[in-house]
Amino acid sequence: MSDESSPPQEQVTETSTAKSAFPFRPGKAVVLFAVCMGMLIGIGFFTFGYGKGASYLSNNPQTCANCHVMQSHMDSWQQSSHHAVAVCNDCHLPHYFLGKWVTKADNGFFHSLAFTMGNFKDPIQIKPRNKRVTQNACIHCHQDLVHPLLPDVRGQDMLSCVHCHTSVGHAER
Amino acid sequence: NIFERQQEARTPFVKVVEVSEISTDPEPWGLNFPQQYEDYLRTVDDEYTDYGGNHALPPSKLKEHPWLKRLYAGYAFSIEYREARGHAYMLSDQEVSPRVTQVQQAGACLHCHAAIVPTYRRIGMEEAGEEVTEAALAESFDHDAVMAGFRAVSQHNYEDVLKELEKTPDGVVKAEAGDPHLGEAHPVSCIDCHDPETMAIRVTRPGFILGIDKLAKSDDPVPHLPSIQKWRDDGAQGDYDPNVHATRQELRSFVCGQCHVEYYCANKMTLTYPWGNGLKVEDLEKEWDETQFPEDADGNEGGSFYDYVHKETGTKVYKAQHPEFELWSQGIHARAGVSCSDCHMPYEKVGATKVSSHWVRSPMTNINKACQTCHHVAEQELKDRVSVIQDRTVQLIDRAADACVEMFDAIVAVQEAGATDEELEPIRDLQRKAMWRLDYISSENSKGFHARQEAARVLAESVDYARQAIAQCYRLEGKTEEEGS
Amino acid sequence: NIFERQQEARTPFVKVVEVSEISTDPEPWGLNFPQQYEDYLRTVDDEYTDYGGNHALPPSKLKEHPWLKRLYAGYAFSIEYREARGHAYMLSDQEVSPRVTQVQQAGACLHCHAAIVPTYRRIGMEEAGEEVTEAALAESFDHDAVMAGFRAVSQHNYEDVLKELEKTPDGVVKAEAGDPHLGEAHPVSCIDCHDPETMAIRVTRPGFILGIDKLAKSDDPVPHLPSIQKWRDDGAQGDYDPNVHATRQELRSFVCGQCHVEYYCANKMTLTYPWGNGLKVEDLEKEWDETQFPEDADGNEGGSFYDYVHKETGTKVYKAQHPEFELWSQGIHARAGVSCSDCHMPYEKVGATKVSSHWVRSPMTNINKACQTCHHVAEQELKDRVSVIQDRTVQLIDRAADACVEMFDAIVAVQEAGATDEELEPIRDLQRKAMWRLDYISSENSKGFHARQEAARVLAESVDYARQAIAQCYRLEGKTEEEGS
Ligand code: HEC
Ligand code: HEC
Ligand code: HEC
Ligand code: HEC
Ligand code: HEC
Ligand code: HEC
Ligand code: HEC
Ligand code: HEC
Ligand code: HEC
Ligand code: HEC
Ligand code: HEC
Ligand code: HEC
Ligand code: HEC
Ligand code: HEC
Ligand SMILES: [Ca+2]
Ligand SMILES: [Ca+2]
Repeated sequence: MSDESSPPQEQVTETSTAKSAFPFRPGKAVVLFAVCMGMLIGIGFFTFGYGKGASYLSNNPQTCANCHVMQSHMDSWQQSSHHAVAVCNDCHLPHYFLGKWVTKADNGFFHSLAFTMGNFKDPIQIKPRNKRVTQNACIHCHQDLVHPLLPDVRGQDMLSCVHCHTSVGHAER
Repeated sequence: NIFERQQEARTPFVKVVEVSEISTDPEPWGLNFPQQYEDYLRTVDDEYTDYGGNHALPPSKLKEHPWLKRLYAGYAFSIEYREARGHAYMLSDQEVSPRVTQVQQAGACLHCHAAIVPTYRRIGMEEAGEEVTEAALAESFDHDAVMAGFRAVSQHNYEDVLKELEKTPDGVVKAEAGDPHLGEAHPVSCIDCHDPETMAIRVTRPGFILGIDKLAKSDDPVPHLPSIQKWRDDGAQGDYDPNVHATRQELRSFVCGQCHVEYYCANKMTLTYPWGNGLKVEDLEKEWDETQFPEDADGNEGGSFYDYVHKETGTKVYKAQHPEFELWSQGIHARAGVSCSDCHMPYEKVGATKVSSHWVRSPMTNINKACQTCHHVAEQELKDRVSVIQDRTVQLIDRAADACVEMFDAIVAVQEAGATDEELEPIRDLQRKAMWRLDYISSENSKGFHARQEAARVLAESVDYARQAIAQCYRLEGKTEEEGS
Repeated sequence: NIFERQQEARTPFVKVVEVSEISTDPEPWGLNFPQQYEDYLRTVDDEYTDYGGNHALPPSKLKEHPWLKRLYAGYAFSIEYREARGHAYMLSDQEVSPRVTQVQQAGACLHCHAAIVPTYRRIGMEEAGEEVTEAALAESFDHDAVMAGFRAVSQHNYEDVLKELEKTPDGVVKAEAGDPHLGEAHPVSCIDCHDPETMAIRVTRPGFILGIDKLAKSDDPVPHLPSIQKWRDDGAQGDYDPNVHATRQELRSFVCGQCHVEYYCANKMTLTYPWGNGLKVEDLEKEWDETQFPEDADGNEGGSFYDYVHKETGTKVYKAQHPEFELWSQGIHARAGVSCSDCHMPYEKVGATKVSSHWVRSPMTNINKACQTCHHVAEQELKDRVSVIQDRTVQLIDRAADACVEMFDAIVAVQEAGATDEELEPIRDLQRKAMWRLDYISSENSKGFHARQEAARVLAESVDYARQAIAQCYRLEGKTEEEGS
């Protein structure tokens, strides 16, 4: 388990500050506003918008499954080869500071929104941006091993790890 | 691009020795990459699987399938036609093949059987009047010179071009004053698939570069080749250049598509990959149908394209060769983005790193790495699944072969009974279609695995055309007899 | 295993009302399981997809494919033959079909179009001399009585058996003294697939129970049905009983295999599923080839099995009906353990629970749930993949149909020219094989999707046989003309 990448506890406090700084009022305009701001500094919105949003700040996988739509991913993670070595956040959050918090805000907001509105695909379909996050997570841990797979030259693309390792994070995927 | 960050992570490999654009001998590359080199050398010792793999002397397809002798009657393939074996053999197998020793073949044969690109470059440079030194030859790929050299020698005699190979430095042989022998001829080698500077994979074969550009310029939907669609969407500017436009995953198939394809290769025109209308069996057929041989030196019309005159029946027909790339293109694996290399060069863990197995071979001898990373089912079950697919295909090949052989008999009979050329014309058209389709799948080397339903469809069509030809013969026979009586 | 996990999630249900072995009316079940009932009711309103789905009035296959009229000439299917639609319609569509109103049909037709099992049980009990009260009828499944009732009425007239349905209580209609109408006739209903006590899925159809037992006793390898292999390995004791031996995942296909299968259903013998030699097209054909109709009441020999005399040619031929279960069995999905229900009744989340969609329909109208659980690719891409498969199949169906139609013409011509029955016999054999194979794939409702390569293989064989028949006719014509001249 990658302890160094787990969010330190004080971040939660930071969240409440953000919350009071951007009071959330329901209404179309605010939703729109939130969509924009959420990308950058929206850490506060989801905590407010959805009671259990704080689960994003924890590294405990169980808290992701607070949303029942996450249950099957939780189950399949538990059966995966990685359940002993990686939790949700190890794969679904960037492994560098800024990206991590942007992603938390972004996903946190959209999960809450989607969950509330119910207008998401079931089974859930991961979006390209989040695919890049998981890809980077693989590389973060397996850098040495997969060295020859990395781009040979600047700008070259590379294969997606889950093209072959489909069930690493989620069994039977 | 998000991957840019990782790119920094890739430490440049340590070159023990320098390799360059003339390094056709793999040995020095092997010093830099011992694992890949070791694997590569193992292409001499594959096992034999049910329908593929290697032998000390690969089995003769003509012996195993006697109908092939009748299919190829009048063509070099009826003299000898064997199973493929490992890459290490490609040059020597060609040199000793009675198809080459007993029949005059074209230099283009070497396009796919030797590390020939520096030779093309040298000849191209010479034609352009440039001075060719080893250093100049090693400097860069020089696309234009390679293409010029390719065009220049494709129609020359095989033996002459083979000698040209030895006049090109290979990076190892030390030239001696007065000895025209500057290098050895090598089978496919590192330089054919890798940029010697960066080790990035690339394609080098003129035939492929021209063919894939034709394909890009056609309107064939190619969902399995997204970079072509992107190039089209971006306005189809200039030429489609796989080394510029293709994704890395596409290149992992393109390197194989350089050779594992249907072609024309003889002395009436330059080596050609018939992809101008698309990659399906009927698209290729259409291109051959539309092709006219160029005028000969004396200005005589070349006439309609054909590969050989079928000896038993006198019909001009097409020969299909190993269309692995084309058939793969019709299958679900291609569609799902699975490349040739994924199965035939799977990653293997060696020490603390992962490398691509350069022991290119049948995945059925390496199921664990080749299939089980994606398919989490038992090895025996995967074998069985492949058998089901291949057995069905073989059953249909036999069915189509029966029909073709009966067709030959029927045509011979009406010819003996005195049918006119005019009467025979529609029958010959059916015959050509039937033979082309049977040959297409039987000379493809996966026995249908690369695209199971497509393989069955093509064979269904073959049977249909062959039996139509038979029926027309019988009808003609009836008429002829009637008239005769 | 993915299915086990889903199983764990299941919580015991609360019964609002009691249902029992007579509850053919789904309404009370609906009180206990409103979601499933609601879905079930939606089988009245499916959309129409490229090759399937529903219409207000489903399109006539005869109009869309005029050659079908010639294929079925002389048989009820040439009067009317429509696309299938939702389960809610099965009984009414049958009742109004000109195939039923214009032709005398057998009671066995209701085996698959109505919730008929309690009626079988009642008749079986009556035959055994037991007193039949509503309570006795509701008590248990009573396998023996069901089988006896099934055998008793299968060859009776359709209308008579339809009336019998109304003499069986359905759990809702309140019997009034003197009124023989004790219940309504219902299309397939909860009780057909569920144990009313436990809600476990089960099979109830005698035709299937006998058929799958024959299959288990054959030596057909059935890698997709592991419980049959296990039963064989355990010594093949007694009968193979799907309700005892089958895995839950197998039952998720068996419930559909109760009806979506090839059958014989007319008044010369009991409803039969021809699985004694295996599940492939030629295994089924072999069983029909080997079948002799039983003696009639007067002790006259029944003669060789056939479905109808093809009117144009006078040949006795077989009719293939919707072999979805059999074709699925040859495909990769079956092999990978994917059941009918996985695609046609996928799980959907309703609130915090997961239920099986009882809106049984084309998965192409529900790709997200039906396919994307397993295939993580875009919806449009999945559609395209299915289209590629189905278009190839349709192309081959058309090819085989052309051949069959030409075959009819050729046979008619030689008959007119005076060919003898002896001369015609081998031609008729080819004709029967060709028609059987074409019908097999064209009447299967997935247009090849359930087993793409197998579908193509079967059609290739159809073309082969049809064209062989044509050639033989022409040859005969030649001869006849020769003799005549
Ligand atoms: C070892 C890495 C790893 C771990 C740990 C992990 N995942 Fe994932 N997850 C992935 C990958 C890889 C994908 C798919 C990415 C793709 O398709 O490109 C994915 C996809 C998803 C998706 C999108 C659904 C889909 O199938 O596309 C959800 C939701 C999800 N994960 C939730 C979770 C939750 C909740 C946990 C913890 C219980 C978790 N993941 C743990 C790697 C992981
Ligand atoms: C508020 C309820 C809720 C919680 C808590 C939650 N999720 Fe989600 N998640 C959703 C919903 C709803 C979606 C579907 C969004 C969509 O498809 O637009 C989703 C989608 C995802 C995806 C695919 C996202 C994409 O759009 O690419 C991933 C990955 C994921 N969740 C991971 C997680 C992880 C990791 C956690 C815990 C740290 C978590 N989720 C907690 C509701 C939740
Ligand atoms: C938090 C660190 C971490 C992340 C993130 C991670 N892995 Fe791993 N992975 C490990 C560890 C630790 C092992 C155990 C390896 C060992 O025994 O050396 C492992 C093992 C593996 C294995 C071998 C076992 C198996 O499952 O077959 C594969 C393949 C693999 N990882 C691929 C991936 C891929 C693909 C991803 C991204 C989707 C990923 N890993 C993300 C830490 C990680
Ligand atoms: C084209 C297929 C393919 C792709 C893409 C791929 N791998 Fe692999 N990977 C394999 C195969 C095959 C093996 C098994 C090698 C063996 O058993 O020797 C493997 C093995 C591994 C292992 C386990 C080695 C061990 O300890 O046994 C890890 C970890 C791994 N891959 C990580 C990754 C990561 C991270 C990526 C993305 C950067 C990736 N792979 C991309 C095919 C692939
Ligand atoms: C999904 C896996 C897969 C992909 C992708 C694939 N192949 Fe194959 N290939 C196979 C299998 C399986 C066989 C059958 C091997 C046998 O019968 O021993 C085979 C057979 C072959 C053979 C004959 C091998 C022999 O031993 O004679 C050649 C040559 C070949 N493939 C080339 C290619 C080329 C070129 C491509 C890409 C254009 C490709 N393959 C893509 C799996 C694959
Ligand atoms: C477009 C590339 C290409 C060209 C041009 C080409 N070959 Fe090949 N050749 C291959 C490939 C790929 C194989 C392996 C697959 C197979 O055997 O079907 C092969 C196999 C062979 C073999 C071994 C198997 C056999 O067929 O007996 C011989 C011998 C051979 N080629 C001779 C020739 C000759 C002679 C010519 C020129 C007329 C020629 N080749 C032109 C690609 C090519
Ligand atoms: C320069 C031409 C060329 C290239 C590039 C090439 N091949 Fe080949 N390949 C051949 C020839 C020629 C043979 C037949 C050699 C013989 O039989 O002597 C062959 C044989 C094979 C065989 C049969 C091996 C055996 O053991 O039976 C396989 C499999 C194969 N190639 C796959 C591939 C794959 C996969 C790639 C790309 C990674 C590839 N080839 C690239 C020309 C080529
Ligand atoms: C027929 C084509 C072909 C030939 C010949 C070939 N390679 Fe490769 N090589 C590949 C492919 C395909 C890859 C995978 C590239 C990728 O995924 O980006 C590869 C990858 C590599 C890599 C990167 C690490 C790895 O293993 O994935 C090295 C290093 C390498 N090859 C060295 C060599 C050497 C040395 C030779 C000559 C002995 C050689 N190659 C011959 C096709 C070839
Ligand atoms: C990089 C991943 C990958 C590799 C490697 C791979 N496959 Fe597949 N295979 C797939 C995908 C993806 C599909 C398409 C079905 C799907 O979407 O799940 C598929 C489909 C199949 C099918 C069913 C389709 C058909 O037309 O028959 C078979 C059988 C199969 N693979 C066998 C093999 C065998 C054998 C090998 C090794 C020689 C292999 N595969 C290697 C990913 C892979
Ligand atoms: C892997 C998914 C899958 C499985 C498993 C599957 N089917 Fe299908 N089925 C399909 C698809 C896709 C179609 C084509 C639907 C269309 O064209 O609209 C289809 C078509 C059908 C149709 C015609 C539907 C219509 O709208 O006319 C029937 C009936 C059917 N299937 C029954 C079955 C039965 C019975 C089984 C099991 C024995 C089965 N299917 C297994 C995917 C599946
Ligand atoms: C073994 C089960 C079974 C038996 C017995 C059966 N059917 Fe069906 N029937 C089905 C199934 C499944 C469908 C839907 C699939 C299709 O339309 O191909 C269907 C569809 C129909 C349809 C609607 C589509 C069409 O074909 O026009 C009619 C009408 C019909 N049957 C009448 C009959 C008649 C009359 C009989 C008796 C001769 C009969 N059925 C016997 C299973 C059966
Ligand atoms: C008791 C017999 C019976 C059973 C059991 C049965 N079906 Fe059907 N099915 C039919 C008949 C009859 C029709 C045609 C109804 C009509 O056209 O009026 C039909 C129609 C269909 C259709 C076409 C629906 C449409 O909207 O076009 C599909 C799909 C289908 N069934 C799938 C299944 C699946 C999957 C199962 C098992 C879960 C199943 N069936 C169980 C008899 C049955
Ligand atoms: C054609 C067959 C069929 C019919 C008719 C049918 N079911 Fe089901 N039902 C199934 C299958 C298959 C499952 C999934 C069972 C499993 O996975 O164990 C199921 C599951 C269920 C479940 C368990 C929860 C779930 O949704 O998976 C309930 C409750 C249920 N059905 C109720 C009903 C009711 C009420 C009716 C009548 C309105 C009905 N069923 C009619 C086939 C059928
Ligand atoms: C329960 C899992 C599951 C479901 C649901 C499912 N599939 Fe598949 N599919 C598979 C598996 C497993 C394979 C075999 C390849 C493999 O082993 O990866 C496969 C193979 C395929 C293939 C390639 C094989 C072939 O013969 O064409 C296609 C196309 C495909 N599926 C489409 C679909 C479509 C469309 C649906 C929905 C109607 C669907 N699948 C539903 C698991 C599933
Ligand atoms: Ca050719
Ligand atoms: Ca029948």
